[in-house]
Order: sequence, then C-alpha cells, then structure tokens
Amino acid sequence: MSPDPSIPCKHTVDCRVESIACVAVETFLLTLRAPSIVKAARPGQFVNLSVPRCGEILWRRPFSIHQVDNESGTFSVLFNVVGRGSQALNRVQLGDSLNCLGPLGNRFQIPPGTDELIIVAGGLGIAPFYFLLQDWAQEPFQKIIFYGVASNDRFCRLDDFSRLCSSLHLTTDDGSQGEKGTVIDSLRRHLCIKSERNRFLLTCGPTSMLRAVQRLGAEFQLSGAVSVENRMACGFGACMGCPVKLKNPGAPHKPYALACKDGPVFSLTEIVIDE
Amino acid sequence: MSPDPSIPCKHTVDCRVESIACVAVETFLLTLRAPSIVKAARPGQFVNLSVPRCGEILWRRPFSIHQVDNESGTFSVLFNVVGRGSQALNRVQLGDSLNCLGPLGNRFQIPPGTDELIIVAGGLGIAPFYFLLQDWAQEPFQKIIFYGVASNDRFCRLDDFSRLCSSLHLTTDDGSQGEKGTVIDSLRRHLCIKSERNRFLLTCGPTSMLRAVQRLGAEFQLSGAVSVENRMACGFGACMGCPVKLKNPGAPHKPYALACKDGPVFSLTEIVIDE
Amino acid sequence: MNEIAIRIGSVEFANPIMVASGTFGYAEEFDGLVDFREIGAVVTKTVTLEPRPGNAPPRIYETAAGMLNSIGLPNVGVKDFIDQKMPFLRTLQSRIVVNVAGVTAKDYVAVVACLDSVPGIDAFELNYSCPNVKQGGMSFSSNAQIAEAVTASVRKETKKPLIAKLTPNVTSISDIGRAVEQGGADALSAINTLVGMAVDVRTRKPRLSTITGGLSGPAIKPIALAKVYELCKSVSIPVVAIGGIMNLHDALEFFMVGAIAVQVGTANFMNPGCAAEITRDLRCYCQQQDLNLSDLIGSLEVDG
Amino acid sequence: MNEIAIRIGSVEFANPIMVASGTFGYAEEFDGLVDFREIGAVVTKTVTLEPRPGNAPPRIYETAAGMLNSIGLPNVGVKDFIDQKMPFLRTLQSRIVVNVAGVTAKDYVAVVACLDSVPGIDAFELNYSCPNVKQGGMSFSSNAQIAEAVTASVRKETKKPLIAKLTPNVTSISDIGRAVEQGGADALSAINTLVGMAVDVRTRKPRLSTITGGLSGPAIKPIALAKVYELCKSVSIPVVAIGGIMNLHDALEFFMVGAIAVQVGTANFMNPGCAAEITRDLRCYCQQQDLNLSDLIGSLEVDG
Ligand SMILES: Cc1cc2nc3c(=O)[nH]c(=O)nc-3n(C[C@H](O)[C@H](O)[C@H](O)COP(=O)(O)OP(=O)(O)OC[C@H]3O[C@@H](n4cnc5c(N)ncnc54)[C@H](O)[C@@H]3O)c2cc1C
Ligand SMILES: Cc1cc2nc3c(=O)[nH]c(=O)nc-3n(C[C@H](O)[C@H](O)[C@H](O)COP(=O)(O)OP(=O)(O)OC[C@H]3O[C@@H](n4cnc5c(N)ncnc54)[C@H](O)[C@@H]3O)c2cc1C
Ligand SMILES: Cc1cc2nc3c(=O)[nH]c(=O)nc-3n(C[C@H](O)[C@H](O)[C@H](O)COP(=O)(O)O)c2cc1C
Ligand SMILES: Cc1cc2nc3c(=O)[nH]c(=O)nc-3n(C[C@H](O)[C@H](O)[C@H](O)COP(=O)(O)O)c2cc1C
Ligand code: FES
Ligand code: FES
Repeated sequence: MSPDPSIPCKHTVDCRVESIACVAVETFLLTLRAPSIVKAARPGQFVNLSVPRCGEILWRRPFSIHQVDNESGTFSVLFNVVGRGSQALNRVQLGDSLNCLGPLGNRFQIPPGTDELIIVAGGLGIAPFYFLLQDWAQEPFQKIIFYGVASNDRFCRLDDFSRLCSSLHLTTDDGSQGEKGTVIDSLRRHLCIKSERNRFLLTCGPTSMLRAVQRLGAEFQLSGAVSVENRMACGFGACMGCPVKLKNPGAPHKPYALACKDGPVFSLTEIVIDE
Repeated sequence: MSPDPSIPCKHTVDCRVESIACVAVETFLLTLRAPSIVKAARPGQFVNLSVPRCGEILWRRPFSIHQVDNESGTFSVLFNVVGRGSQALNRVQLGDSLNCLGPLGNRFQIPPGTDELIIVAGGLGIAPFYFLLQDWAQEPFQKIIFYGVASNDRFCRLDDFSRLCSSLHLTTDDGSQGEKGTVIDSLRRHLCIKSERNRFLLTCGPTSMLRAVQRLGAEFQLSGAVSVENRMACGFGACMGCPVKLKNPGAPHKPYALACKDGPVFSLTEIVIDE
Repeated sequence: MNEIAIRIGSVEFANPIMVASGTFGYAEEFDGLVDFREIGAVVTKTVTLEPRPGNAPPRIYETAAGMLNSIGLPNVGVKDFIDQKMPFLRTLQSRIVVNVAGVTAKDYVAVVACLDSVPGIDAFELNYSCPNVKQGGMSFSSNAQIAEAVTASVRKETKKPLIAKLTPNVTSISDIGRAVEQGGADALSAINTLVGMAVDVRTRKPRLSTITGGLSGPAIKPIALAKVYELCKSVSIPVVAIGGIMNLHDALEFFMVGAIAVQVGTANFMNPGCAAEITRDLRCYCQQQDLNLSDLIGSLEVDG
Repeated sequence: MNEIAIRIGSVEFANPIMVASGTFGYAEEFDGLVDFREIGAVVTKTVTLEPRPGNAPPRIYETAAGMLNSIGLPNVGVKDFIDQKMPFLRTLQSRIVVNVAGVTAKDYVAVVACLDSVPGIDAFELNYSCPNVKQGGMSFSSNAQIAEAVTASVRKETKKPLIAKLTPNVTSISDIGRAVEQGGADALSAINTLVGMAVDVRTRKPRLSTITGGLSGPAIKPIALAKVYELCKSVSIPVVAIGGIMNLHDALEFFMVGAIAVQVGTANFMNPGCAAEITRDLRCYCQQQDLNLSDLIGSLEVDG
C-alpha cells in the first residue's frame, strides 16, 4: 500500500497536554491539543511523541491516533505503561508541552462493497479502531469487534466501543469477563457461521494474534488488513529500521517494506508476520 | 584535616520530599525527611542526591547541608538551577522519594579562642553557613557575614541570616541592594579596621572569590577555612576524581587531597585554589 | 557579516552543517520537516553498484543515550539512484554529497565512474566501513594500505572532492587518515558507528539479526571527539566531524578540536529539523560573538 | 541450591559479581555502604611499583549516560599498599584481586613478585592500559606481541590466577586476547575505558587536564558486550566482563554472551551497594528460574 497523496503532510508541533486519565490497569488516555495534526489525521495513522525530560531516552515513541475531536482540535492516544518511555509519558501534567511528529504512516482502507467489517484487537491493539469507528460511524455496514485482553481490568472504553459497533465480543485469558480464551477462538466460531456478507478483517495486537488472524483469513478466504507495531527509530522512512517482510516482493532486492512509511497498515496477505 | 572519627557513618537512604520552595531567582529550598542523616550531620558536610528519573544523568549531585531540624528529622538543601541535574531536582513533588548519600565530607572547625568569626559567601556559597550558625547560635563570639550576589533578587533568607549573626554586610554587583561591588571590597574595608579580636575566616563561593579571600587572609595574617565545590562523581573518596592541590604536600607523591573526603573544608592556607 | 561558509577541495559549502549518510535517506522523507536551504550538504544514504536488500529485522535497538543499527545498506543501486533519487536531490539548494560503498575496490571505482558526470552531485564520500567483511570482502576501514589504494583508484575517476569516511573501530585512526590523505582524499569524515551489541535477556537472542551492529548517538560523542581531535592533529586535509551531534553546543566542541564541518546523524530521527536549527544557531552565535567560523576551528586551548 | 560460584585457575569465587579496579578504592571507603560478603571479588585500584601522584585536576567529566576520567593511577606504591591497604582488605570475606600496572614489563614483574607471598591476595589483574604511553612507555594494550611477552614474564613470578585486562581501543581485541592466553593468562577481563574527550565551549579548554580520558558507564555497554562476545568466541580461558553494568539485567546480557563473571565499575559511584544488590538479584533469579549460573553462561541463541 503506497501512501495516499490526499493525506496532508507530516510535521512536528508542540502540543499542550489537555488531559491524562487512567482508563484501565496501567493504561492511560492522553489528550493533546494539536489542530494541525487533527486536521491531517486519518484512521490507522500514528504519531511519534517525544518523551519529556528524559535525556537517556533517545527515540520518540510511536502511538496510534486513538481519537480525534475536530471541534477542540485535540487528539488522544491510548497507551500502556510498559517501559521507560511510557513511564515518563505517564508523568506528564496538564499544560505540559509534548513535541509530536505526525501524522505518520498510511491509513485503513476498506474495499467498496464490504458489508461486514470484522475488527480483531488484542490488548492495546484496540487503540486505532476508535478513530476508525468514529470516522465511519455513518457507514451502513455491520461492524463487529473481537476484543481480547488478559483480564477484565484491562478492557478500555467498552461503553464507547459498544456504541460505535454492531456487536462487541469480549474475551479474557482468565475468563474474568466475556468468554474465557483468546479472540481467535471467538473469531473462528463467528467465521464458521456461513454468511452472504462481504466480510473484511482488520486486526491489530500481539504478533502471535496477528499471525493467527492471518491464518484464519487464509482458511476462510477473507481479505483484510493488519496494523503492525515494529520497533521504530524515526517513524517516517529515514532510518530504514522497521522492515516488514513481503510475501511477494516486487523485485528480489526489495524483500522488505517499511512499517512506518509503507505501513503500519498492510494487506493481510501481503506480509510475513514473525516475531 | 582528617575526618573526625566522632562523625557517624555515611549511608544511603531514601528521603521523602517534605517541601520545596522558591526562595530567590532560580533558587530553591528543598526539605527532605531523613532522621538518620540529620542525626549524623555536622556543619560543613554535604549530601550527594540522586537526580530523580533521568537516565542520562549518571552522577548524583552534591549539595551542602543547609539546615537541619532535629525534631522533625528533616534537613534542607539550598540549590540554584544551573543545569540538567538541578532542573530535574526542581521538578520533584511533595511526597516523592529521593535517594540521599550522606552525610559526606569533613566539618567546619573553629579554633578555640576565636572571638570574631567572619563568614564570606558568594552566591549559593551561603548555603552551608545557615547550618553552622544554627549549630553555633549559643557561641558567644561575634559572627559577621559578608554576603554578595549579582543582584538583589538573588539573596536568600536575609531575615533568617540576620537573626543568627552579629552583622550582615550585603553587596550586589549591580548595586541593587547593599553596597555595589564584591564582598571582597567590603571585607577588605572591615579588615582594615584594626581590632583586638581573634578573627577567623570561613568562606564558600565562586573560585575567584575564594582566591581573593585567600589573598586577603595572607595579607592580614588571618587564619581561616574554605569550603570547595569541585566536580564530584562519587563524593566519598572512591573515584579520586576531585583532587585539590596542596601547598605543602606531606610527600612528593601526594600533592593532592580529595575534596569530598579530606574536604570540602580546608584550611585557607593549605590549598592552591585555581580554576 | 560573519562568515560560516567552508571549502572542501574546489567546492564551497554555504554552511558547515551537513546531514550524515543513512540518517537522511535521499532527503525526500524530510520534505516539509526541515528547511533544506539551511543544510550545508545532504550526504546521501550509501549507494552501491548493485541494489541491496538490507539486513533482516530486527535492525535497530535503543541503548543508553544511543542506538544500535544493522540496516545493511539497503539501496536501489547506482543506476536507479540516478534515475529515481537524483531528480529530487537536484531540486535542493544544499550541496549533494553521494556516499559510496563497495565490496571490492573495483566497486567503488565503478560507482564513482557512473556518478561523476551526473549533474547535481557536488562531492563523494567513501564509506570504508564495508558491511560485507565476513563474506570475504576486504576490510577497507581498518587497513591503511588498502584504504590508501582504494582512495587512489577512485581519485583517478573524478575531480570532485573525495571525502573518506573512517571507522573508529581501529587502534590508530590517524594511521588510516594519513594513508587516505596520501591516496588523494580531499577531506576525511569521522566517525562511523562503533561496533556494539545488545541481548534480549528474556529470549536470550541478540537484539539485532546480525548479532552486532553500529552504535551511534550522544553516547559516542566523547569517543568521536577524541578521534576527530587525533585526526586533526595528524593530517593536513580538512576533517568533517560526525558522532552524537544534537545541537550547536555539540557542534562547537567539534569545531574547537579542529573540524571544518560537522554531520548530524541520529539526531535527525528525533528532530528532523535538527541540522537546520544548528545552522541558524551557529549563525546567531557567530554574530553575537562577532566571529567567523574560522575563528572557532581548532581554537581549543591546550596548556603546556 | 542453585550454583553461582565460579572458578578462575585454582581459585573459587563464591559469586561472579566483582567490583572493577579504580572504582572501589581499596574497599575502605565502602565500609558501611555495602555488604562485602556479597561481593565475589574486590579488584583493587591499580598498584604500581613506585607511588604515583595522579593527574592534575580536572580529572572527571560527566557525559551522556557515561563519564570521562583521567585519574592517572594515583596510588601509594606497592610497599605502602602492602602496609597500609592490605590489612583492611584482608578482613573482608570477598576474594581480593590486586590490579597491577607498570611503565615497563619489568615493573609488572617486580610488583607481582613483591605481592605474591603477601597473605590475603587471591589473584592478580594486569592492567595493560598503560597511562604513560606518551612518556615513552610501551603500549602493552594494543600490541599482541608485547602483551604476550609481559604476561609470560609475570607468569613466572606467581602461581596465582592472572587476569589480563584488555583495552577496547584496538582493531582486534581477540588478537590481543589470544596472545595473552598464549602468554599464560588464566582469564581475560574486558573492557577498560574507551578513549574519549569533551570540551568546555565557554573557555575553549578540554574538560580534562590530560585532554583525553577514559569513557565508562552505560553509554559503553553495547561496545563492551560486542568486545566480550568477540573474546569469548576467540579464546578458551574465561572472560570477566566489564563495561556499563548497573543491574542484574546488564550482568545477564554479559553472561549470555559468554562471560564467566562481571565487574561493576562506574555504578559503584552512584550506588555503592550495586554489586551486592546484583549478587542478591542473581541468586533470586537463578532460584526463580531454577538455573545454575553455568546454564546462563554462553546461552545466547544465535540463528543460522
Ligand atoms: C505504529 C505503532 C503504533 C503504536 N501504537 C500504540 C498505542 O496506541 N498504544 C500503545 O500503548 N503502544 C503503541 N505502540 C507501541 C509503543 O510504541 C511502545 O509500547 C512504546 O514505544 C514502549 O516504549 P517504552 O519506552 O515504554 O518501552 P521500552 O522499554 O522501550 O520497550 C518495551 C516494549 O515496547 C516495544 N517498543 C519500544 N520502543 C518501540 C518503538 N520505538 N516502536 C515500537 N515498539 C517499541 C518493545 O518491543 C518492547 O518490548 C505502537 C507502536 C507502533 C510502531
Ligand atoms: C561539596 C559541594 C557542595 C555543594 N553545595 C551546593 C549547594 O549547597 N547548592 C548548590 O546550588 N550547589 C552546590 N554545589 C554545586 C552543585 O553540586 C552543582 O551546581 C550541581 O551539581 C549542578 O548540577 P547540574 O546538573 O544542575 O549542572 P550541570 O549541568 O551538571 O553543571 C553546571 C555547573 O555545575 C557544576 N557541577 C556539575 N556537577 C557537579 C558535581 N558533581 N560536583 C560539583 N560541581 C558540579 C559544574 O562545574 C558546572 O559548571 C555543591 C558542590 C559540591 C561539590
Ligand atoms: C540508522 C543508521 C544508518 C546509517 N547508515 C549509514 C550508511 O548508509 N552509510 C554510512 O556511511 N554511514 C551510515 N550511518 C552512520 C552515520 O552516518 C554516522 O556516521 C553515525 O551514525 C555517527 O553519527 P551520529 O552519532 O550523529 O548518528 C548510519 C547510521 C545510522 C544510525
Ligand atoms: C574513575 C575511574 C577510575 C578507574 N581506574 C582504573 C584503574 O586504576 N585500573 C584499571 O584497571 N581500571 C580502572 N578503571 C576502569 C574500570 O575498572 C572499568 O574497566 C571501566 O570503568 C569500565 O567499566 P564501567 O563502565 O562499569 O565503569 C577506572 C574507571 C573509572 C571510571
Ligand atoms: S522507523 Fe525509521 S524507517 Fe521506519
Ligand atoms: S568525588 Fe569521588 S573521590 Fe571525591
């Protein structure tokens, strides 16, 4: 997928922290004011945020654009505290300024004629889909979400998601809410129910889940797209640090695409997903 | 000066931030709870504080013990925001925990028979003298302070200092308060007034000032002590990074003392002060 | 006016702030993120004779104040470079320095020969940190004789300035520097990355597919400064400094030890406008201090 | 019980966490700050034949995730070391490794000869990064033949384990490693500091009196890891890893690439209890994972 020329240019901008809220265990919703980013952003894109005041941390940290509010010119990211960068982010205060590079990457695109959109999200893989559902709220097709986490205290914004979709299937590893098991079991059961609808899969989450979704897609001959989260130094194609292996490269010396520039969204059948 | 064996042992301890207040331009009074440090501390000693949450900053930062409160088990440091470390310190919040290594170094000692103690401080060089004056509040001798800063908004705790001394001579580079000029001019005028008193000089501040005090001491044949602020990696004699040149070394292969262990307080005539 | 222009061989650069090879792509990706007019020279991603796919992932890892990379010089090859990348580069007002590498001496000669007559190229930088050492290539970077010979061969192909980029992973960088000066280089650039490594303790695997990679960023600045200082004392051609430069302050340190110009590398990833900012800050600094760049270069004061 | 003891030559160390030379003085300064029983070995500040005053200030400077030093090996000389420093060291339950350096090969031999019969010394570490190269001393650290010869001479003086400490400032650390193995060393330790530099832009002076100094700390960890990995593949004697180790995680990386033990250096300055904490954490880790240290050493999984 090549970048869409209609997407306005990436740029760097200092954003004011408008709010930061804990929405689940170790999970925060950070809202930044950045009208220029909001205007340009499309679902599936991400921003690369400077981690405040922490010299040792060199790189920015990439986060999916989770939600935008055109009126207030703000956007939000949903993040997990997993390491140094996200810990530092978690300590920002209202009114602080964060430097943001974005919007980056390509966007989710749904083929014309789709009448059942199936979203498969594991953990924070749910992040980009809120923006997507916001944007496509008026689209008439079915929107089915399969959303799995480790345990019930990890689910984010279930009310909001349930309002934006036709049905929401929850799974937890420990059975503390929804079905016990993985989204994959739940998804497989759904796919086994024959349907005349034109189904299209969208998925984001842990690598092992993405691989399973890719296999299910192949098994059921469904097309779809996957959003990957490779380690990134620059986020805009400068370092060549984020290769994604292509199944059928255009040329032998071009076996890779770049997650940040050619992605993060790739056709489900296009790439090799490995650890 | 060899370390006083009566001083209890240095140790590391996590201290709770009890308060942080701006007391002059870019100058903060940070109060930490650490009963074990308070108990052990003597005037002239310092602590080596871990700079919070800033990976790139490797070293601790040394600060004079400015004030102690035995009752609450707290001590304070007075610091200027000059670089990365002090900027980070300035962002600590009430209740945060800072790791403190101390008390470190030797102490101010005043020869018996002294009946006029002259304190000469430039800028934040005033810091250690509050603790000293607290500790010696009951001593009957004259305590005269010469305290110089760049401009009046840089003076710290003038009310408190004036209560603890016999007279307080202020100078500013720009004449915005006290005399216009340096402490050295003011001090020289004082020393020129003949006196029967046994005068003893104590000084701390910028190197150029220390050198001038050293020269004045020689000129007027006064003894005294100087507290130095060398760059320090460890603060307890482990790295050998903080040498101070001795005027009359005990042995040819021992031309240096260590500021952190043998100092920070040295006899005014003992060391070579250079940039 | 305070002068900050410099000259390497016959070519003048409007300012001494360049961007380092492999950290600025072929400039396209920075369109809109930086004011190209403020960049003295764009040094391209390394170009090789044949296209190269680059290394398998993972290719990058973040370390304390630094990063490791084993990108593996992916590039479209010299032919496609001319067709696909030069048109955009030619539109820029910066000088264009094409960074060249090869597995054999002949490769370097062939690439430079292909490029010499292409309009818009101002100079060449020879990347002597050959990535293929293990596959039988020679180690151009760590053997003075070979480095001299390659430089001399390439010298015959072009009158344009040749900048030889040196690796710090050697006992004596000045030996290599003197050799390539002898071989006819117009300038040296240093340093390329230091060999480094990191391990994922959980999986017990190396963090990079190639096990070891190249360390860059602020962590290596002190090493770069020592190497550049050593080179500046040892050769009489200009030295272009690279290594951990993030701001004007860093650049000034390198000018003071004797560098004629600097390249901004890893910093471009975090702050794509970095090089242009440094140029603006340098201009301000020279104005405030009423200095020319030449007053700064080599101005280190050493006792005794 | 999960085993974390190691052996070098004939000597057993209760655990593989040592403290690095020059960062732990002669242990006295750490009294009360660390539980010595948890330190596998105290490696002393370098001891030389004659007393040395050390370098003029400034001797240290902080860099991005690292520090520069040019302490210059100040020490009381071998005689006073035995009289003044050994009595305290002898009281410790840690193993005592005396680090030795000299300006000539004879110096090394003489110092080890003086020390060999002194009670309480378990092993010697030979510091081949001679600080006096500029004053005509030989560069033991960067010449394989010389390093081998010095090792062989010292070998004749003692039956105690000899650990040769190598500098990273060379083209091939494994060449030096193989040479000293040949010379009779029982183990290697690596790395010593990297040559680095910093400039005070305001005064235009170097930040260290000696202009350049040695870089240490987390900044150099990736380089140390690559060097140790290279050594472990090249020699058959054990390798003790040094460089930027701050916590158990760092130590594990070094064990996985093949180190038998690690030394904590710069970290002692910030966290005097660091080495003992790592030992405790290692013991916990081995227990939790039900592993012996030997299961970790060299356990790196490399594809292909
Ligand atoms: C396009 C994209 C979108 C993302 N969206 C989100 C999101 O919406 N919410 C969210 O919580 N996380 C998201 N991530 C992952 C997020 O960037 C990392 O979790 C974050 O950078 C971790 O930083 P850290 O310093 O806290 O952790 P570290 O201590 O640096 O590492 C912890 C883990 O995070 C991963 N990671 C670290 N740095 C990066 C990086 N630069 N790029 C990718 N992965 C990295 C590593 O694999 C590691 O396992 C996204 C990543 C990408 C590439
Ligand atoms: C014994 C002693 C007592 C001190 N007491 C006080 C005090 O009471 N109040 C106060 O404000 N300052 C005091 N200082 C100085 C204080 O330690 C430094 O200003 C502080 O470390 C600066 O850190 P930074 O990161 O903000 O600045 P940096 O950006 O690191 O440097 C700014 C300046 O601070 C000096 N400096 C930096 N690190 C050190 C260090 N480790 N040791 C000594 N100097 C350093 C440098 O010379 C430099 O010019 C004392 C220093 C010593 C050695
Ligand atoms: C991701 C990455 C890719 C690089 N690719 C190249 C390259 O293709 N050719 C080259 O000569 N140097 C390459 N380098 C080295 C840089 O040009 C530079 O010499 C080095 O990174 C040190 O500078 P820095 O610390 O400012 O990054 C690369 C560096 C990085 C970080
Ligand atoms: C202040 C300082 C002094 C040192 N002195 C010595 C020394 O006397 N002898 C020696 O062999 N190594 C010396 N070293 C090197 C360390 O032992 C160690 O090899 C190096 O610092 C790398 O480890 P680190 O990154 O953990 O500090 C010194 C290092 C520092 C920082
Ligand atoms: S992250 Fe730099 S190219 Fe993708
Ligand atoms: S600061 Fe380490 S010895 Fe003084």
